Amino acid sequence: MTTSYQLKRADFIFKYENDWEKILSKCISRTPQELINELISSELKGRGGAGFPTGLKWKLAAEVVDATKYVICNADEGEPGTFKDREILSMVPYKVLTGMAVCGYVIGAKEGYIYLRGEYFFLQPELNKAIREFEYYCKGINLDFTIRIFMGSGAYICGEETALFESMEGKRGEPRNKPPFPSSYGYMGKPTVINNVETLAHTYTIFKYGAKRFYDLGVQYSRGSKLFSVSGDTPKPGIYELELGMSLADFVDEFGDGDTKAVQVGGASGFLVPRKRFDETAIGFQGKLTGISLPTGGSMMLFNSSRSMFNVLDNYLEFFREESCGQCTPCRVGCQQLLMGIKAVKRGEKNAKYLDKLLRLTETMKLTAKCGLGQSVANSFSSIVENFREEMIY
Amino acid sequence: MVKKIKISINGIFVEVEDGTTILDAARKAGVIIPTLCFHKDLCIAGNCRVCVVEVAGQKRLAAACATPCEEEMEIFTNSLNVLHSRKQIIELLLSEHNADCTSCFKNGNCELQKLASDYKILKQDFIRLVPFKNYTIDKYSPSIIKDDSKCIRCQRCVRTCAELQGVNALTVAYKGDLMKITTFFEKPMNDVVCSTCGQCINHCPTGALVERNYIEKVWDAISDKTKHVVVQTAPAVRVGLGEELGLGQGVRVTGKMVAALKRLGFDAVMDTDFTADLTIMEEGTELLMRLKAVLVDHDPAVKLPMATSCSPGWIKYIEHLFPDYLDHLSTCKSPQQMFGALAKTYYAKARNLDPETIVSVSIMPCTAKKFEAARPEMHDSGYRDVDYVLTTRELAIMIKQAGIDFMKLDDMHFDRLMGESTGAAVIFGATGGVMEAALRTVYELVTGRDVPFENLNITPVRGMDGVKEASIKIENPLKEWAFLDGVELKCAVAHGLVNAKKVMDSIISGQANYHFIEFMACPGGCLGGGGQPIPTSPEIRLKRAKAIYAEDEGMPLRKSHQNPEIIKIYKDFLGKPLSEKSHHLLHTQYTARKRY
Amino acid sequence: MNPVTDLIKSLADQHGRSRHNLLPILQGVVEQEKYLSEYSMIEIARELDLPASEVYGTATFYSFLEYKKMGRYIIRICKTITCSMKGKNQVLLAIQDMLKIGVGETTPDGTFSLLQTNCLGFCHKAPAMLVNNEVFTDLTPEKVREILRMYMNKKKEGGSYDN
Amino acid sequence: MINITINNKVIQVEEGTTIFEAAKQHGVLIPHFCYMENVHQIGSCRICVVEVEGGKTLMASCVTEVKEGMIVHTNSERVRDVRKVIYELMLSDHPKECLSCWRNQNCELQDLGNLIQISEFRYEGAKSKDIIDTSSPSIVRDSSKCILCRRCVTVCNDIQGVGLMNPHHRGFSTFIGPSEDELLGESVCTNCVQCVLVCPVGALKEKDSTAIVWEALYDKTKTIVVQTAPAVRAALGEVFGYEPGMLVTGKMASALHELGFNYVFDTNFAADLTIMEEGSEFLGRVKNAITAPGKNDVLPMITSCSPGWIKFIEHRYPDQLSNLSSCKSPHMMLGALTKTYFAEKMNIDPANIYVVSVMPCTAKKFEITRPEMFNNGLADVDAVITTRELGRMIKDAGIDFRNLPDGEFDSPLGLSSGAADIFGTTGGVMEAALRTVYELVTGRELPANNLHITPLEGLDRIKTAELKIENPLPEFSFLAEVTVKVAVTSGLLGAAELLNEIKKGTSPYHFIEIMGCPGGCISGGGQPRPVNDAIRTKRLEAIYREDEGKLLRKSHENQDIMMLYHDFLGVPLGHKSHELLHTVYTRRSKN
Repeated sequence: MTTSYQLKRADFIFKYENDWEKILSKCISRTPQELINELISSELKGRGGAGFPTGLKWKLAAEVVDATKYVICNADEGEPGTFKDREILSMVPYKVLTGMAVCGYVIGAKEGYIYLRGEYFFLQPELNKAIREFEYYCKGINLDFTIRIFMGSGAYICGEETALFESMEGKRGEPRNKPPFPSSYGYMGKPTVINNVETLAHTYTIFKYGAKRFYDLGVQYSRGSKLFSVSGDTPKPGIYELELGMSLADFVDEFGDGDTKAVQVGGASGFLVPRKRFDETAIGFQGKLTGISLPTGGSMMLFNSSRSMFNVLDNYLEFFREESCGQCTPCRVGCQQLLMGIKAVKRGEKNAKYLDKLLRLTETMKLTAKCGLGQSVANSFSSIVENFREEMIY
Repeated sequence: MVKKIKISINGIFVEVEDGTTILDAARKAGVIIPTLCFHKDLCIAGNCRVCVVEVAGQKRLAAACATPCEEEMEIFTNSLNVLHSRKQIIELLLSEHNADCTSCFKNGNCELQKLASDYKILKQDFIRLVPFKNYTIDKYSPSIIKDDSKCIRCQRCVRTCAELQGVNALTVAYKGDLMKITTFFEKPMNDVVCSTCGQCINHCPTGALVERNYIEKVWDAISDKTKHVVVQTAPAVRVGLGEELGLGQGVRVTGKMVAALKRLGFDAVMDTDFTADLTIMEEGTELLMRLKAVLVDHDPAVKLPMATSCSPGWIKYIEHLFPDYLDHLSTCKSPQQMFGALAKTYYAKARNLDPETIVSVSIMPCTAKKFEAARPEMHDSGYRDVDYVLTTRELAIMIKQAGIDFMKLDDMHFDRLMGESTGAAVIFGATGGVMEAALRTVYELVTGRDVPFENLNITPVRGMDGVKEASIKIENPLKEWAFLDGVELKCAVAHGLVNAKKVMDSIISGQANYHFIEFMACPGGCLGGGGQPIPTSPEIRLKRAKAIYAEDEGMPLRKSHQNPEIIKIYKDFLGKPLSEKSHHLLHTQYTARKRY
Repeated sequence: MNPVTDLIKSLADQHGRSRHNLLPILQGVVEQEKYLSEYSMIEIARELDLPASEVYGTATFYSFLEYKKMGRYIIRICKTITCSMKGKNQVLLAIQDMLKIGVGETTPDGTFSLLQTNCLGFCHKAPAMLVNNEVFTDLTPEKVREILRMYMNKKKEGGSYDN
Repeated sequence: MINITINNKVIQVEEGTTIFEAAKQHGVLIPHFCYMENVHQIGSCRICVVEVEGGKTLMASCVTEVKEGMIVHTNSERVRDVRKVIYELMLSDHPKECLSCWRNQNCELQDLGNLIQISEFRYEGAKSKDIIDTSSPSIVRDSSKCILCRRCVTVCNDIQGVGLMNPHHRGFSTFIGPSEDELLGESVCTNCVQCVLVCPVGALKEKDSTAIVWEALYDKTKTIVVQTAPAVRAALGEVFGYEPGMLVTGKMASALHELGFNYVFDTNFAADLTIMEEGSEFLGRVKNAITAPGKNDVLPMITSCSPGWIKFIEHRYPDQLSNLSSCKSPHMMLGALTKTYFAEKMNIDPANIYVVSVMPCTAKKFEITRPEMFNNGLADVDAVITTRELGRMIKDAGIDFRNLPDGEFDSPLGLSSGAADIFGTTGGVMEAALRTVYELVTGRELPANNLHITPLEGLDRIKTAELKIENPLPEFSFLAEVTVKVAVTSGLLGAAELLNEIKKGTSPYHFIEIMGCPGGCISGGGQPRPVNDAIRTKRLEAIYREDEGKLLRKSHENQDIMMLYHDFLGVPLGHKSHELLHTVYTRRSKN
């Protein structure tokens, strides 16, 4: 099965398709159960980074009895190094809209929202046009489904699903306690399905070409293709659709500049992989691949040997310190301590052993933080400090 | 029938109702989980993360206060992971906390201090964040001091201000490292909608919110031989003070308190209860006048329902949020201010003292009284009516400072002239008490008979329900009150400003047609006031209320108009209720304020 | 009547007066006024029957909702690592040099405000910046000077307060 | 009687009373700091100053005696101002890190802050050098927190007679401790840690052992055994807010089980065993002295249960070591038995057994590190935690102590008699020994009211008793008409007195019990703070209550002890006993 580790390009997301009306009509002629089964058998997992099975998510929301439900498309793409959603929404918006409408049909929701980050304000006019056209068609086929854009205002944490609901409800975007989960208690306390832009776009592919076609791509536990936002020290930055399960070594061969020292997979909240581990690292969701398998929202930042990993970490931690919502202790204070801690070590005010104390702190943050932000600070911190300890020290 | 589920906590099996949080289940099983942001009075936040526990099969730890139990859950409150994480979280909290305990007002009664001492965080490795931040200490309010360097962002104050009081003076602002608890545009507490009720102080686990204390000022006055220092004590103080001095909750210490005040060196120790009785006389008469004006004269300028005005937190609240409804307020000053005005007139004259030399101190369960005493209207005696207001907590500190062995004190009585009171005055300290006291007197004035409740206990207005209603039908009144025959006097009682808002909203929307409403700013009335001992909880407030009613039942006189000193003051000084002198000294007016 | 009051009224009419309409209204005010003044927050609070402190608390959470007076053109330059790697600092220096202001400041004539922001989502075309809602990518010191000159001219020609 | 006026109140007190005591008797509390009950006062902290009318300066109330007609104000403006300044000056040289101090919430300096209420520091003065000495297995000394009240000096010199803690240098450079370069771990310190009990702040503290115990508890490969000393049950409750003198034996056993200890044994079992061994040893020595003088007959024999005392005699009276009983202290005996008798019985590899002792004592932390206390390369006891540390562990674990049901100790090392309980107090070992020895010798019960030898009870420094033996059993006929003279002391100053007598050859006694801490184990260095005579008395009463409440009151009646001798040890002083239960002592330098 070594072949599946190789880099394989795919072309589904951005493929020009002018048949969305047909796909939508076809979908709503099937029963919701059929559609859910189709999704489940495709093994599509959320493309925002966490990798929750999409079919299951729809199923859970469909099972809850409530007259009002919501479908939300999470376009608060704030992870540093990620820019695929912007491209999807500007190139193939109707795929996303179709995905939302089908989801609405499946779970019984009549309202959909696209939570668009404030930085993408300029997408609004085009997207609104697409929505108007789309809603017009829905009305035509008697599908009661409306979509509205909700603009964010510059807060990374609002990408966290419950924080996003809070934000839409006009409050501070602070994550809620879980449980209850969105499938039973989401936006306005109603059952809600919230999916990433890319995930919704993939559902279009699945509903059009069938689950089999999607399932055949990728490897076990990580099926299908995925968009990767490639940036940093690379001769060809941009967005690429690749099959999941590739090894990082192959990826670097293709996109590296020949001097790649490390790759940050998954943005600031992801992991840093040093050169010596490229071979044993595969890109996909946690599963039984040999070596390490890393989930990702699609951000791939490459660093060559001229880059100081201290600066990278410093930049990430500064980002987290600012973007933490500030409500829970481990994240609010922890991020400040990590940032000040590595600076103190770098300046020689604290000795290198202090890094171990900080590593222990990230462990605590991972265990106890209220939401994914605080929990994932540990990822980049520990992977960078463990692999480039010498660069952190005075 | 609520479903029962079985869980195990540290290997102990317990059965709990579906929906119970892990924290409650653990308490049931005799397992203590430490908490900080959790408070019984408030909604669940789950943000301090001190209460994290391990649930078998879950990767991450769960916040016990916010996680409901599920069938067959296996919970460990004490695993290595939990212990390590909890310790580190406390360490993190300490790193952003200004830990100058020895100069902190909350020293010895601080939840963070206790947590740190229980978990013995002996090494502070983390970088201290306090010196790197520009913390502000807001000292502008006459009632409350807010010190951000001691704040641990548990948001208990914010939830108190919004949920219990509906004031929303405090809010969470900014995010990340800048996140802080502040007011609208970071204005001083004195410039915003804050009612100065002090409930935030009662709920703050640390010393970030404390009352502005006037202990030194009072000591100076006592030491000054040229001054005659008069002190008055509010009804609720006598059922709270004991808690600060090591006695149990709900223990009455009236006699010991008086003895302690004398030992402290006050020249006269008198009772706010006296003016509480006086309030009933004035306010009761005012109510009857208003009823007459509305029912007989149809005077559109006179408004009903009439609202009580004893609670300065409530006064400031209505001035901010319902400035158009100020004419519903009784014009009576609060008992404290009546006392202050009389101390420098009636008392000075009777004792042949120069009012200039009198320093009037009051001991209150309340922080809003500090604000009230500083209002410009409160100078009717020609001087500032009340010079210093101390909370129950401050009095306890003074007693400790003076080295008084409180337990060994013999009971003493208040001094004459303004020290006599009735049971009706005592119950001013509990929610519903003013209403009950007023009805006891008004009913008797109108009908000549006792109020028709067993043992004078008007039970419908007692208890801890947020809004209570009662009505009394007046039958066979005395001749001069004939117009009230058959009138059903409708009353309501609200405590906690969020309940006050509910009642106000129902008045504005026209749903309610009460005649008389008692409003108290703090949950439970004065006994749960912002100046009372910390901690507070529904159970503690209930115990204090019980003590208040027990004090009432033990009094020989239980109706305000029976108080011999009240009869004397009307005879010697005031004339009759609502006389010109009364109007000058005992009544006031109100100011509309801004809404933020 | 204050024009902001009218604006807030019409925004409230358009979006609704529930709590969940707060964000669009705040955004609407910021789009027009560039920032939320004390006055506008009080007006919004009154219009939506919310406590003013809550409006303040919510607004300060979002970095695009400014609560200090801002210039007509708000420059937000991306400070994420990829942009830093591609010469963001030189670009920033060029802007500071040209406008004679530091980060977080506004030019005395109230034309430009300079801010840094987190990832704009243009890492493949780093460095990137936003001027109000317009994106500029692949910046160099020369290019950014040109862009600023364009805005300066625009101001001279137009002078009105539309974007 | 003398008449004085305090705060405008005329009172009568005895001549010679200090102002402080006079005020206290009449319900006026004066804040104080260096003051210690029942010892001479030094008046160094000046917090207790009061104003005496006619006096130019304020006077320290703890050292000023009352005079006829004195008019005292304890709370005048001057007093309050001065008090505040003194307090601030104290703080100016104190690290204000309350929340990371082990004495947080149990600190007299902190309490004083609560009383005095300062809101800002006006004096940010120089800071003393901070010396942190962690060399001792029992004590950590942190000079940065020391406020020079000299309570530890008083206790180390005047009560314990060790004379290690002393002031050095002068002026601002003054510091308290052993001399400049001397480390506590290498000094004559007996590890009795009475100094920690009196230290008002966090300058002296016990060495923490909870961390290693937690680690062991989480190690699933180990069988964790815990044992608790008699005095712990009479004081542990204080940590959880009970009044002093509350017995919490059952709750303590439950709490230990909940903490995750696999077996909860009782040091009292080994106390009974000690009586068997020590009693036999005593009878042997007396027999030799009477029948075959000159051979192994060193009298008086002195008890060896208190490791603080042992270290003291090793340093100070190395020539008298042969007077010591060769018995190990009870918890070492139990440790040794756990890793042999119990291991065999349960078929557990002794290397996988981890023994923790809960002791009222910090000297035990030193004792377990002595090389003699290892058997086959395994320590008899692996860790010692104090009563305070156990309290903290229970709090850490979130156990609701007050609502625990009563639990039981585990077999086979958990049963004990009342004689073992009274080991916890001064005079207890002697009483327990006499109960058994007398009965062994005469076949009759000890002729004392309710088995209590009242002259040996109480807090007096040196207590003596005589016991005439009449009609002994035939095998002990050599004891007929012999009057056995015994003495009991607690606190090392009394020990020195008795030892000097022995040294001079004038000691009339046959048997002496010596405990390192005043009052015995009930006020050991590891017990909850504060400790004073009132609290000692309450704990002491609790111990006797426990004794009297038991069916078994004599060590030799303990059937588990009988079983142990039957199954494993053979006879008292047998070969196995000598190997496991007895030890030798080391001569140590005098300073």
